[in-house]
Formats: sequence, C-alpha cells, structure tokens
Amino acid sequence: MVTLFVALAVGAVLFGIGLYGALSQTNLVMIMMGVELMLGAAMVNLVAFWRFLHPEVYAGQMFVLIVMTVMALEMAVGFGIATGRFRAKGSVEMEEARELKG
Amino acid sequence: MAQAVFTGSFGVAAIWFGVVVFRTSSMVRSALALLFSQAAIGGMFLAMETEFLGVLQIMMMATEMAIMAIFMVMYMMDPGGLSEMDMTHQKRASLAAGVLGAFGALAVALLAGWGPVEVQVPAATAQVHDLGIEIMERSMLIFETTGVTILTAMIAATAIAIQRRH
Amino acid sequence: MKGSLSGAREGRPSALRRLVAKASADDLCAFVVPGPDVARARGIDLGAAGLGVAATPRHAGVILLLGELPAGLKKAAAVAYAQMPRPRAVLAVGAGDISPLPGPDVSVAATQADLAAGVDELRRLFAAGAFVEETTAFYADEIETETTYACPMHPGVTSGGPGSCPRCGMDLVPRESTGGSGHEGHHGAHDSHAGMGHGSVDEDAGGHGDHGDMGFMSMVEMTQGTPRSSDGLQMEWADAPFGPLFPGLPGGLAMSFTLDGDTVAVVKAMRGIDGWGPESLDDVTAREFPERLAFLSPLSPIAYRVLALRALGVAAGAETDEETLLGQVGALERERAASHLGWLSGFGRLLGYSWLGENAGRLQVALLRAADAGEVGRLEPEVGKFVRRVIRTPLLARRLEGIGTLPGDAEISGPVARASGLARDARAQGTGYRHLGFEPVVRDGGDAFARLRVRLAEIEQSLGLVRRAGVVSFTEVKPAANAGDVGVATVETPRGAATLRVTLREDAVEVLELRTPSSVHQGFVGAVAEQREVADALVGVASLDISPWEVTG
Amino acid sequence: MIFLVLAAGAYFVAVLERWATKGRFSLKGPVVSGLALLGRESLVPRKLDRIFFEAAPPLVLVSAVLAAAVLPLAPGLVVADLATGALFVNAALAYVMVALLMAGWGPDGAYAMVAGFRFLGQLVAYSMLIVMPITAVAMRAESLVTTVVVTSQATLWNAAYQPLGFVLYFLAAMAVAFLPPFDLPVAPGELAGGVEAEYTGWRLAAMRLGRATLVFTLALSVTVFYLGGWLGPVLPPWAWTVLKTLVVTAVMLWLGRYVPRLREADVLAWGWKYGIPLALLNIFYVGVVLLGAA
Repeated sequence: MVTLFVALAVGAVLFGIGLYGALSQTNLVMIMMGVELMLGAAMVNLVAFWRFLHPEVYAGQMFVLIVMTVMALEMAVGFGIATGRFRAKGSVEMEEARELKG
Repeated sequence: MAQAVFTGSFGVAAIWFGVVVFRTSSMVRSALALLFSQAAIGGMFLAMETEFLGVLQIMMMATEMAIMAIFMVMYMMDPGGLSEMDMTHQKRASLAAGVLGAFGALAVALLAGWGPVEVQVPAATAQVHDLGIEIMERSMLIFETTGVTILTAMIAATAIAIQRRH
Repeated sequence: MKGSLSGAREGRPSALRRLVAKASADDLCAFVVPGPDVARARGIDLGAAGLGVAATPRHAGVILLLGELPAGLKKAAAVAYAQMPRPRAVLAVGAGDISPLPGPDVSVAATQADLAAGVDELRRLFAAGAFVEETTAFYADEIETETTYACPMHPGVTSGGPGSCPRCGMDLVPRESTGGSGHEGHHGAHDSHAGMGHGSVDEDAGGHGDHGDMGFMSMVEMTQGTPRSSDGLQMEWADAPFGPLFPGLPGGLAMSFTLDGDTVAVVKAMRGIDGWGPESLDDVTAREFPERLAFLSPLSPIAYRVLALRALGVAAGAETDEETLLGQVGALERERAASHLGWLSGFGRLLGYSWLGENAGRLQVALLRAADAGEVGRLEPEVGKFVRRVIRTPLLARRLEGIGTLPGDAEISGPVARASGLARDARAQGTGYRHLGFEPVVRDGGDAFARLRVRLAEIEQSLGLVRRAGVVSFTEVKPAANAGDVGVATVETPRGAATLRVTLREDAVEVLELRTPSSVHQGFVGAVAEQREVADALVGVASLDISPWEVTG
Repeated sequence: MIFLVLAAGAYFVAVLERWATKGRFSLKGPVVSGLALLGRESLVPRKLDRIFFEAAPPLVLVSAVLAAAVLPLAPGLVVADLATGALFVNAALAYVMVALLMAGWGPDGAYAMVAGFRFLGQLVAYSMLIVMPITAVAMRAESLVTTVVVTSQATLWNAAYQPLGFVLYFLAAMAVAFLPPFDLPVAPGELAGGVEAEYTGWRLAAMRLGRATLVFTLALSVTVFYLGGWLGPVLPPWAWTVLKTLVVTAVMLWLGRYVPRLREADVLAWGWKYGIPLALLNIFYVGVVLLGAA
C-alpha cells in the first residue's frame, strides 16, 4: 500500500521537474530533455498502477512499452527538427523560432 | 515494506538526477544526469517486480541518452559550460507551473481512493511469458502500429534533417 | 653511478614501495625521442634490450634520447618529459647535450650491446632509487604556460586579461597554451579546445551576477562568423597538434590538424626539425662533408653519403672506378630494402596490425646487421615469404584503397610516383644498374595500397640486386680538392631522387642547392589529409613516407 | 566463489592479451606491469571534468561484473538468476559505452574526445548485433533465463544450431570489448592511446583491469549462449565453462594480431548494412527451424 503512494509521489515530483525544465529552458534540446523526464514520470505511474491495482491485465505493461517507444520517437523527430533548424538558422534557440517556414 | 524503501531510494535518486539535469551548466553533464535518472526509474521498475520493463528501460536509456549527449555537444553554444551562461527565460513563471503540476499530481495520488491493492504478482518468468502472449495475441494490432509509427518517424526525421539540394 | 633516479617519487622507501620499485624495474617502458623508426634505422632493437615502446609519454617510465637532437626536438622532449609520471628516468643513447632535460641517469653509446648494459643499469637504479625522500621539481622554460583568455564560442577573440567577448558578450575563459613552439603531440590538446569549449566546469559561477541585464544573446549572430563545415552545419573547430613525437608518424614530423568533429578540415605542416637542413652545412671541409651530410639524415645515411661523394667526384672531375661503383650500388640497395621495411613497421603500428609491425622491424634490424652480401642472401627467402604474407592479409586492401591520392600534376618522385604509374627512377640512368638488369617497379592506383605494393616489390628487387652486386660496402675514396668548378649529382634515395649541387672553394665545400624528395612531398600533406577522417588522413600522410630530417626549408 | 573464478579469468585474459600483443608468454607479466602501474604517480590533466574522469574506469569494471553476474558457470553457480538474464547482459554492456564516453569527454584532450565519440557510434551499431542473436538463442530455449539457455543446448550446441548467429555474436562481442580489429577507442597508432591517453598510475591499472574483465565476461557470454556453457562429458561443469571461455578469449585475441584495424566508416557501414539484416535473417531461420522441428 505504502509503495503505491511512494511511487506516485516520485512520479508527481518528476513530472514537476520535467514541466519546469521544459518551460524554463531556451534551447530545443533542453526542452526535449524536460519532455523526456515527464514521460519517465508517466511510466513510473503506469507501472505503479499495473503492479498494485490490476496485475492480471497486461495492458498496463503494454502501455509502458508504448510510452517507451514514444520517448524514442520524440527524441528522433526532435533532433531531426533541431538539425534542420541548425543548418538553416545556425541556432536552435527557441527565441528566434518565430516562423515555421524553412 | 522493503519494497517501499527500495522504490523510494531509487525514486530519490531519480529526482536528484532530474534536478541536476537543469541545474548544471555543462551540457554533457546534464545529458548524463538524465541518463542516470532514467536508469534510476528503471531501478524503480525492478523494485516493483516488473523485471522485464526495468531491464528494458535501463538498456534503452543508456544508448538513447548517449546519443542525446552527442546532440547536446553539437548544438549547444558552449558545451563545456565554461562561462556559466544562464540559458533560461521566464524562470519564475515556469517554476510556478512546475510546482503547481507537482502538487496537482500529488493531490490526486494521495486523495483518490485507489481501491483494493493486490499484493502478489506473478513470478518474473510468468510475467515475461504472459507479456509475450499479450503482445502476440490481444494487442497485436497496437504493437504493429507502433512498429509502423517508428518507421514513419525515422523517415520524417531524416527528411527534415537532410540538406536540401538547392 | 648515482644512487637515485633524477625523476624519483616522494615517499619513505617502505617494503611495499620496494616491491613496487622492483616491479617497475622489470616492466620498463620507454618513450623514444625522436622515434622508434630512427632507432631501428640505426640497427638498435629495443625489444631485444628488454625495453617496451610506449605510445604516449603518460604510459612510459623512461625517456630514451637517441643520437644528436636538433633544437626543436629537444624542446618537444622536455615537454614530453614533463608529462611522464614519476618515477621516471632519462636514458641518453649516443646523445650529446640535452639542454632542457636534467642530466641523463644512464648515458651509453648507440650500439646494441651498450644499450643492453644501459638498460640493466637502469633496472638497478629503478629498483634502488625509485622512491626518495625529497625530489626536485623539473622546470624548463618550455613547459611554463602563459594564460590567455579566449571566448569559448569565438576562438579568434583572445585578450590578456579576463573580460567579456565583444561579439557575444560571454565571459572570457582562461586558457593555457604551453610556451615554446615544439609542444609535443597530444600534450598540446589543452590549448586546443578553442571551439569544442569543454573544459573544467567551475562551480563557483564567477561573473554570474552581471548576466541578468545582458538580455538575451541571440545565438544566430554568434554563429555567423564560425566556418561552415561541408555538411552545412557550423561546428566549432578544434585544432589538435599531431606534434613532433606522435607515435603513428615518423619521428620529427610536426603537423597540426584542425578537426571538424573527426574529419580533418585544415592541415598545417610545421617544421618539426629546424636548424638541421643544409644551412648547418657551411664551412665544412671536403674531407668530412660526406660524413656530415650522412649524419644529418639518420633514416637513409648511406644514400646521402653516396650523393655527397658523387657530387664531390664530379666537382673534382675524378672518375669512380667500377669496383667502388658496384659497392655503392650494393650498399644503396640494402639501405633501400631496410628503409622500406622500417616504413612498413611504422605503417603496421599505425594500422594497428601488430604482426606486420613486429616482423617488419625484426627483419629490418637483421638486414642492417648483416655483415656481407652472403648474409643478406640468406635473409632473402624469409623476406620473400614475409612479403607474400603481407600481400595476402585480409581486409588490408579494403583499409588502404582510395586513401592518399594525389592530384595528377603533382611533381612527385620515388615510390610515391612509381605507385601512380610514372616510371620516374634516378637509377634507370645510373651506369652501375644497367648491367645488373634493373628496370623500375611501376604500379598504378596512386593510393596508399599501390604505394605499399610498390615498396614491397622494391624490397624483393633490392635484395636481388644486392645478391647480384655481391658486395655491400664500399671504400670511400676522398676526391682531390681543387677550387672553382661545380659538381652536380643525383641519387635515388629510398624516398625519391635527391640532387645536390656543390662547389669547391679551397678545401671548403659550399652547397649551392640540395633538393630532397621529402621537402616536395611535405607540400602534399594538405592535399592528402583534408576532408578525410582522422585515421585515413594519418594513413595518407604516412603512405607518403616523409622523412622530416630531409625537409630543407 | 564466483568472484574468485571471475578474478582468475580476468587475470588469464590479461596474460593472454600480453602474449598476443608482446609475443611473450609470461604468467607473472600482468602482475609486474600492474604493480608498476600502481607505483607510478597518477597525474591528472589540468583542465578536466573531474566527475567523468574519475567515474569512467570503475564504470567499465562495474558493467563487466554486472554482465558476468547473470552468466552461469555451473548448474547452480550463478550470482543472480534473473528471469530476463539474457537481456540483462546487453543492458550491462551498454554502460561500457557510457563509461568510454565519460572517459573520452573527461580529460578534455582532442584525442580522447575523438576516440570516445567514435566508440559511441561503433557500440550503437554493435549492441544491436548482440541483442538480435540473443533473441534467436532465447527463441530456441523458449526462455530468457540463462541456465535454461544452457540446458536447451544439451542435444546440439547453438554454434552448430545457428552458425550465422554465432559468427555475428562473436564479431559483435569483439567490437563491444574494443579488441584489435575494432580497437578504435584505444587506437595506439592513430590516436596515441585514445581514451587511455590521459590516464596514468592506478587509474590506468583500473581501466586495464576493467577491460580484461570485460573481455572475460564477453567470452563467457559466447560460451554460455553458443558453446553449451557447462555441458561436457568428463570434466566437472565449471571446468568446462572456464576452459571454453579461455579458448574463446585466445581466438579473439589471436584474430586481432593478423588483421589491420578497420576504418571507422567501414565498421559502422558493415555493422548497419550487413550485420543487422543478417541478424534478422538468423532470427527468421531459427524460427523456421523451430517450427519445422516442432
């Protein structure tokens, strides 16, 4: 019983840190790291729910696998965009990202 | 009870590394701090007896975050963190948002009635076996679509990154 | 002999320390200045004397100074010595004064027997005096570092004191660069993080306070000036010196690569050995001119002695008789085979192909120690088997193809030219060779693999010529000295055709012109190495077989 | 008991490695050079990233020992018989890359950094080549537990059952332990010692010990997955495992002497273009054979 709350608490704090990071950083790469942390927090909660509430249904674990793939995807596409922008604009700072073209 | 202690300790490690990710000025350090925080999350999975997910998480994160370290070095202004630049803006607003989010989630976690808690969980080998069956039978469709999504993401990322021949 | 090492380590000699000292005595590892290739060229086998060869000064316990060193290399040796961890020692093998370094612990002549005795003496010293109560720090003006402040983003912006960079307003970061030009290979990396900018992470955020009002630094302007690399991404460039004592390259060759990631963007070839070319040859009497010229180039001494003799002979109008001509041919060919084997050994170590490195070195030393043509003849079948074995190595062609190709019009000579289809060989006109049945070995391809094939074929051909010539040494007949006229001679050294024009002025020889193949090939280092991955660039440069000793100005 | 065997194994690997590189077979060689290294003063470059510089050598050792913890030396003799043992081997080995990246970045040397990032590219390609053959092996054993993998090879060793997987795994193991044909991170000729350039004294000894244990662990994993672990007629089980592992180590080190170092472009190209399709083919082949047999 206690572990459930410990896990959920850790998930919540990690989510908080990820949110702070994503919003406060000016660099695309750092924002992506914030998002990764938030996804990690989500996974912690998912595993906690599966373990303590419905261990017989494996959909929970399945969902965690999906979140893991999303993490990988988010990183891949994020760096694709970062490379594209870096080549065109010479920087990946979010301040100058006014227009979407190019 | 021991399980709570283990999960808690891995959790504290994950949180501490998470904080280091955004506090340090050297980019490679923050990338590897994220690596260790994700590995700590993997450790939490192991502590909660979902062994396959824990091992998978630890394995994946090592490669992923190392690649992130490369991109950090490539794109950041001064990766060594020599001149203590402050790379943040609207600090106060984001801090408030973060704290608000954390407390919201905590409130839900503590207050909601989660109902009866299972104590036993199938043995690790049984879990791996059942997860395999689950992937192959019930959620076969989900697994296939994930595969295809990964493919499209790869193609999209390369298409964006390629230098257009003009 | 002194009881303790010059580079001993502090600490009361306790039982454990004595055991450790004994162990470090048995496992002696030397860092050879100017390079293991020069040691082999002088017929010294370090392995037989019980000395391992270390790739970096950090992994070595002994610094071995071989022969007379030019000023540039002495500075580099001082920097290398400063990097070696204690307990360390200095072993001078036939070296004169080694100014910046402390007195040698053991000084021996440059022969194998003396070297072995010197190594045993060193072992005794290590076992006895590796740990001493108080030690003197080693100081040389070469290794003091002056601190310049540079902006991590813009390597060009430097200033004497701390401040902020005019272009991007970032704090300038202290950056040491070692004094003296010849800073050794990878030691120089510390002042090289111009671009990559990763350095010590100083927690005490110094100038953090005044950042608040600086507003936002737009990164776009900041990356305006930085050079664009080939794939369009502005990457910070770091320049890393592959300095005079780099293990993969011939000793003394100093280069500085500007690395864009791990591809080489810009190559600057520096003169690792200054004050050693023809300018140090004035007012030398005709008697010791050949000796002096041979001394200047340890990698192919006989070729330059024959060059000097022939030039003086032409100047004096004397005809060299048949017998000495044949002797010269025999000696030249033996040295060519030995020089190619030496090149192969260095090349094998660069490629990480340890079997090739060891065997080529062993064969080279055996060849140089052979007393007469008969002994050389006995070595021939073994060398033949070795050459065939090298050609059949799997993946070797794959590793070397397409590396180090030179532009078509380059006026190159020697094996490098013969590997790209040009039959340029000074020996073809030579009188002595024709009746020995000689025709130049030519391959096409013009890349590192073709050069390897040419040199391997030439090793076998040279040994055949020595067998046919039947004699390996020649007596030096000193030409009568009379003033006035000019002598010109050309000899095919192992690296290409070298020409010498000299005049005699009442018993003093004045060198009008000395053209050496390596000084021409050094110009192509840029063409071979640019826009290539670091490893391929090094292989390309090594395939040119540049002897830094011959580079004249 | 297991750590004793592990330490002895690492020592024998050091002896074999010394014999392969220096050509002299001396049993006490590694002890002497180890002591000599310990005796030497350990210098630290002036500008460095202290945490990475210190953490790299122990991390290599830790990841090697963790990977070995899952591999059984004899029927009962395994430190942690995890349900996902085979996968855990690869999870531990991935941290070798992290360790070398830290060792490359820490000392702020141009050579070390180039070497560190080169190894990253190399290992990303070759850790895939380790996971896929393991999947094929697990398919045959119908379980990830390493002891079950060994017992499943009682009838026919995996090396004979799936030769393609065996060859791929063997090469990938050499690449992960950066042994000579793949030794890009510590290229003595090219990068003056690469990642090891800035280490001296006891840190270098720790790095070399970590590497020796890593080579031993990988050889042990080749034995467990492909050469039927402790199965063998007359000798006691653990003797068979150690014997096979030493033979595999000797072959790995011997191979390195006679082949030049591959070009980094080739290492990556062959890893991705030829290695991974072949590994997928191997999985397909094993599937067909299994269904065929069933």
